Amino acid sequence: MISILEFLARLAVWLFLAPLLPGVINKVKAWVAGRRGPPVLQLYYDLARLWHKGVVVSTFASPGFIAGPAVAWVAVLAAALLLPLGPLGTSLSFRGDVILLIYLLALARFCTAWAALETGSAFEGMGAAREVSYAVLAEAAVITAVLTLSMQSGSVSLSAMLTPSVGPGAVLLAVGLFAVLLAENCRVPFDDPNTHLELTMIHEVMVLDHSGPPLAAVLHGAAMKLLLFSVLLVQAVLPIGELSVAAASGAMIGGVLLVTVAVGFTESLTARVAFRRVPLLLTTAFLLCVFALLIAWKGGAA
Amino acid sequence: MMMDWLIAGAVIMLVAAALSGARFPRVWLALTLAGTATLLATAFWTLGGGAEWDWRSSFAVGGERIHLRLDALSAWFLALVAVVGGGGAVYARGYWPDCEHPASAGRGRTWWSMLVLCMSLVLLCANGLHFLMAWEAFALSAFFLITLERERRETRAAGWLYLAASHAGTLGLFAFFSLLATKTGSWELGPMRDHAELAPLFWVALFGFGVKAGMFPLHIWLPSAHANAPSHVSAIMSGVAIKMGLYGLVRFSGWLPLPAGAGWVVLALGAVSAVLGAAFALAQNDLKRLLAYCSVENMGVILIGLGVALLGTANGDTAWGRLAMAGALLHVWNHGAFKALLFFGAGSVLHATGTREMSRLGGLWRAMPWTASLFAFGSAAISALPPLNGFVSEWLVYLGLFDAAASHTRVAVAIVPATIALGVTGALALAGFVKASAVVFLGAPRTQVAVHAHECGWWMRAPMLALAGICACLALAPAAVWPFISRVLVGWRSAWSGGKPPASLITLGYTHLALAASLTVAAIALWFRSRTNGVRRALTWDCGYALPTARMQYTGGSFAALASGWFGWVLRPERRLHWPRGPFPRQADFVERIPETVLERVIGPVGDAVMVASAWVRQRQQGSLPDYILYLVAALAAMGALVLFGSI
Amino acid sequence: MNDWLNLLIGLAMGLNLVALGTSRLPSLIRVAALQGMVLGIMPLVIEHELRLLAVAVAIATVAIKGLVIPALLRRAMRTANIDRDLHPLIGFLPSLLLGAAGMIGAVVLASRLPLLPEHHESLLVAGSLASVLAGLLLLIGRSKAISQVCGYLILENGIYLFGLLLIHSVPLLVEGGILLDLTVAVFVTGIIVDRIQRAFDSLDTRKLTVLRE
Amino acid sequence: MKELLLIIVPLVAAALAALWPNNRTRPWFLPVAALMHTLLSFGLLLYPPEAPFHAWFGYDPLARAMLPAVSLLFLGCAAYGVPYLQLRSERSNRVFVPAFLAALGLMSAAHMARHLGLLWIATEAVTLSSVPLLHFNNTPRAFEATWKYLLVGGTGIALSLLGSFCLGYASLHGGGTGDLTFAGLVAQGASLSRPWVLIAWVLLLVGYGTKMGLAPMHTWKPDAYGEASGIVGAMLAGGVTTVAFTAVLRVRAVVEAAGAGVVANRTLLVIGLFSMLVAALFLLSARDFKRMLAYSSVEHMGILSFGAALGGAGLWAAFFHVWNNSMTKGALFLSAGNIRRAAGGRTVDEVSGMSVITPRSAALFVMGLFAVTACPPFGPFFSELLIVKSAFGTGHGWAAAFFLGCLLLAFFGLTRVVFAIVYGRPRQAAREMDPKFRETLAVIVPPVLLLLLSLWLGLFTPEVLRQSWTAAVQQLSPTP
Repeated sequence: MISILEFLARLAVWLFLAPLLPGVINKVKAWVAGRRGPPVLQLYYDLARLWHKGVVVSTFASPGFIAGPAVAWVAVLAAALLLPLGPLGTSLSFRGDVILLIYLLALARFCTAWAALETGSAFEGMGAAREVSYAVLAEAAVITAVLTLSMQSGSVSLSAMLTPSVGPGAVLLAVGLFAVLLAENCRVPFDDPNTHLELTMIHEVMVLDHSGPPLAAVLHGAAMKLLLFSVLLVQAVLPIGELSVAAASGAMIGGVLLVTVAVGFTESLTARVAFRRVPLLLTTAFLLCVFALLIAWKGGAA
Repeated sequence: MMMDWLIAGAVIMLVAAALSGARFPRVWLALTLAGTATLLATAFWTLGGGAEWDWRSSFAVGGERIHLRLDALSAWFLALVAVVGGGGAVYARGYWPDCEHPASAGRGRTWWSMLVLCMSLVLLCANGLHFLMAWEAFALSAFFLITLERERRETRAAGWLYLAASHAGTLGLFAFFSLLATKTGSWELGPMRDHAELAPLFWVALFGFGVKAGMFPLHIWLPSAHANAPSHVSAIMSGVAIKMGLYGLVRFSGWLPLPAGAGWVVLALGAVSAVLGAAFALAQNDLKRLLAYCSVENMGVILIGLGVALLGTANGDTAWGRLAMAGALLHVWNHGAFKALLFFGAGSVLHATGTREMSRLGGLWRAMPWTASLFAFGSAAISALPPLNGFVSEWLVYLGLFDAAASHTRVAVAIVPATIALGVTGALALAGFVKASAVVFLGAPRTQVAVHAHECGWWMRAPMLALAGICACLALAPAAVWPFISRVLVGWRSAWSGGKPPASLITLGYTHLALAASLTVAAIALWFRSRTNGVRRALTWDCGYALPTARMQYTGGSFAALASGWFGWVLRPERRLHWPRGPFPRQADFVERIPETVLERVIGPVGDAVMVASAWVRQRQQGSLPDYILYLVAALAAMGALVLFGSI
Repeated sequence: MNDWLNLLIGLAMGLNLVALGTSRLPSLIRVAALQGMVLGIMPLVIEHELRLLAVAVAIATVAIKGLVIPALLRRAMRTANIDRDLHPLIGFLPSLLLGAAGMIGAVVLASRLPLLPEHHESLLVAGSLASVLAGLLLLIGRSKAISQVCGYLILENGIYLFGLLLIHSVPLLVEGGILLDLTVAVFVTGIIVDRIQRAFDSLDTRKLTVLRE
Repeated sequence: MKELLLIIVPLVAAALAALWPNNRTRPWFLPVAALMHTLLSFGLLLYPPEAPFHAWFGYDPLARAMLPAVSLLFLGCAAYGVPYLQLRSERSNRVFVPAFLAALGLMSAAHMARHLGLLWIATEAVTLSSVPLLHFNNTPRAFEATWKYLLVGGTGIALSLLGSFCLGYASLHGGGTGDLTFAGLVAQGASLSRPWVLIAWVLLLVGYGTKMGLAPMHTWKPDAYGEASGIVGAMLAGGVTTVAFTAVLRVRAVVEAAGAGVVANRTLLVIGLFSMLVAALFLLSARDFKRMLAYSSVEHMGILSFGAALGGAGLWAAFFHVWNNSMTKGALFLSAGNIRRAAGGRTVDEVSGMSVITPRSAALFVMGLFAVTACPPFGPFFSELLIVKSAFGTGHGWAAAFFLGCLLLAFFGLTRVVFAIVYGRPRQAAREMDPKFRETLAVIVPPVLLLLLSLWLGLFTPEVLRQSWTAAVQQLSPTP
């Protein structure tokens, strides 16, 4: 009973807090640009509106066009639920759940790309191609980061392995994971969520033809993914394991906000790089994780 | 006793099937199915804890008494042979019927039963001589199956390449088995871990079996053979036949003492095969070639598991080695199932449209919904996406890798790169299969053939459904097969007493169940929500472009261009591009060809060198009698010199 | 009697050189025939008591090598109306020098080989080796089928010479061998001649190269 | 003296055939005589007669291990010969049939000859008797082939005569009394004068090697096999070569007894591997499928001498391989003959798609191909595997690797040519060629039987054969 309630609470946290982050980011960007900008809760309004809108489906599209976003959304949610929330821990934890998390995100990617290709639009094909291709490099970085964590902790389950080491390793890991976060969530400098030049977009261009509830699922899923990565990043580098519950939760929330603000600042201070330089950035992130790994390895050996 | 009868029955039925194949399709089908079913029964009897079956003939064949044995390891592969063998037989009835292939259908049936029989015998033989016989017979029947459509030049070329490569491997096995026989003094096979001097033989076996297993530098025969063979043949070749090479490796790495570097080398080969196989697969434009290269990739995954296991045994039978081995074994089944499924799917596409060229297809889901959904299912499974079976086996391998890395021993030097390679492979495979299924089945039909496609019949659909069902079972109840796996593990390394399935595996099973359920629910829910809100069909918006044509869609080539560009150093794509010129450009075209790098850049030159030598020798024999007498004198002199310096 | 023998052998060796040196087919044929006859009478020189078979063999040799084969070859030569081997594969001077070198080598080798006492001062081994070499040289160096036949004949003469070493101990082997060898010679010649009769072909071996790789 | 019948029967048959007036019925002499010969040789195989120590002819273990194979092959060829010669009724076979039969008798003589000189005489006689066979077609090509066969082979034969003389002289010099039976020579053993023995060995190896067709003395082979008809080719490849191999083995025994066995083995090993390499290189770019068979035969001669060089188990495997080689080569040559008849052409440029025109012969040809390239379950697989095994066993690891490499190259070449001829689209021209030819049972059954024999030999080698080979090995190298 308790467990069920706790599970529902956890679900609620993920479902309802996630859309906050894009709002915060946009606020920060607006503030830097000296505008008032949209309200923080803007995404909530959009989602609500979309949920009641009708759907326009391409004549080429198969039922997969609707199923794709749904599956992707569930996949991200499931991945999120695997992630422990600092002191609250996690409701489901087993050896190797971290691999399941990574591959759930892959499932989400598969479905988004699939849905994008349903329409036969050249633009969306382009977006899908970029998404899956850059994921190859991002995947390497993520695996390395996870390998680092598991080497530090000697464990393969998220609840145990998020015990960061203080020192240069943590810093390297933090920077690397932050880069991965930007890439995976299609933020500047990898992608520009609110450009209007389709040729230069990755994620946004994939969902061009979505509308109504499916689009809502896509947007909400993206928000959850962002939250997921920031939570992961925070727990990977902040040693909040040994703090008291209250302090820990505080640190968590603070950390997540910090990450969000950082994203906002990056977006407003840097420009999107040319596509041919994206691999370079991702490789850099990968190398950062590799160095972190080496440090962790030495640490473990010593 | 019962086992004797069962296996004898299976063999007799398959032989009878081979004999009846030419004339009586129905009888053949019945016999083949009965035979494979019997084999399956024996396999599961053994896997389910039945005593190891061991039988010696009273008579001798080729100077040796026949010695058959069925232990858990053989049974594990035998089950795969039986399943795909039976399924393919059913599929062939719809895919390669007499009415469409009067010349070759009967031949195809005969050799099919022969192939299944010989592969089973390879798994059963416990005598080097008979193992070799069964091995070569299996290779030959595979050759005749590949060249069923021998009128086509490229089919003949592919068949010859396969035969040549496989014979090279077989000669390697000649050396392997005769060395074994000379060192142990008999052709009998069995555990011989105590003969330390046998360790170097592992390298010979690695070559001999590696050719068949299609691991990376030795995979040259695989793509063209799989692409040009009839699809049910490609299915059994890729799903089962290459596993025979793997069986040899597993079998003899279990029986022989191992050289120091074995684990490292196998791990490295596995990593290379996995990454490059996936990269090549992504770059292909021919649907079946793509699937073929993906087999290289999956063999790589399995070899990674095997390599980790070998490292584990070298470091005192560690638990992580065991996990990785379990993953590898499970992946053997998984890959067998979904690769066969995918080739069947590709076959029905080929059957419906007559082309394997992906850039000529597209939008097939409307014409062939069954095939489309089954192919999509297979693609998701082979991309190791949860909650499907491909993920379970890769997950086990990952666990092994992570634990090994966490063990902080020096093996981590090899483990860490392998882990990263496996991750990259996963992402590449995903890209490849998004490309394959989307370009073929989604969007708008690119050519007329794609427009006029038709769904395949039940003969072809049923086996696909069965295989998909097997995948689903393996995905949702992985813990159920653990007892089998643990028996195989004990057979491979007696130190590894099987024991219970790891708790996390059971949890993963439940998670998969929950996940599958919620995925379905969510999809349906969203569908209904959209229905209630009202669904309007409209042209793809496509940024407001008014007249989209099918030719404007993203092609497979352009889809893969970005990622395969990073592997240009090994893919070496050959591009021919005519830019559109002038104010009213006439024609502009772009042709891209992905060469078989190893074959064309490595084997080719060597072959040319040999042919130069051959031409030189031919030049020496131009029919002039005096020259011939001169050679006689030269031989006299040479032999004289040899004797002179020999006798001193 | 050994010096008689050696005289004849020396003559045969000289004939080898002549054969190697000459470009005219008639003289080549004549040389081969002469050598054959010289060798044919040798057994009679060696033998202490004249056995019937030995005499028969000697007569056969002389008859066939000295008369039959040369006659056949001459007829063939006339029908094909060639009388020179103008374009030898190995020039006449080189082959002459090679032959001489071979002869010296043969003598040296013969002197180093272990021989039975009664053969010590006989030239048999040296002569046979020299003739074998000369024959091979002709076979390799000449372009006309007829001259190659002559080369083959000289090769046989060399072997025959060696056989004389054994004629006391194993007469049957030697004589049988010699006779059969003669038949080969006859065969070779016969085929050539038959061919030439029918095709009026000069049988330049450079033309006999249809069968090739 | 029953064994002398093996020589007499065919020769008498030859004489009768020469006198026989009727051109159409004369070919029947072949199967009849062959059948008698086969029965006789197998009877003697089962109930071996005593071979007296100094007998000049004797059905000794070596003959017993080899001769039945030859007579089986001859039986096959003879059975095929009847329809073949009736097909070629435009040419008189008054010479062909007697010569063919005489060849059989002389081959038996050569196999059974236990005397140095007699062996040489028999071998030479075989050569001569096969000349008319080669010349049967009486075309300029046939003439050229015959001429080369005669002159190259003749030179080789002359050299081996010289070698025999040298061996004889070696025995004289060692105080021999002129007893040139092999038994006597072996008994003389170490007292033979070593230099002369070595010279004799070189001359005899090259001489008889020329008849075997070891490279580089193989040059007559492709011409002869290419021009001869199928049965003659089969006979040359499976019979005459065997005779020469027997001769080499007999001489080798003497050399070994004289204490130069190691040297002899080294030369055999080198020339065997060299032959395999050369043959493989030729096969790689072969275009004419009858010449291809010749090179394959060169390769197998190389295999034989490689096996013989290994001694012991290798020699045993070589005997095994002699049988397999005879059977498979027979099947290949006869089916190739059918294809040649039906297709009219002989190179891959002229012939293709024979699986459509002559399905049975084509299937046979392919099966024969796999048999001859050591694919199980045919006999050669077992013998070659045993040779490899004994090579590894005697520490010739690298030689074995080289051996396998040559096998691989040869496999490439053979498969390339055969598939090009059998598969693919049939040339239109080939359809009209030689309407006289039909794939009757008479031309299919003999090769099928030979192939089945090779299969049976491999799978269920009869005990009597095994122990006959063991006995032959014992005879040749009594010191184990």
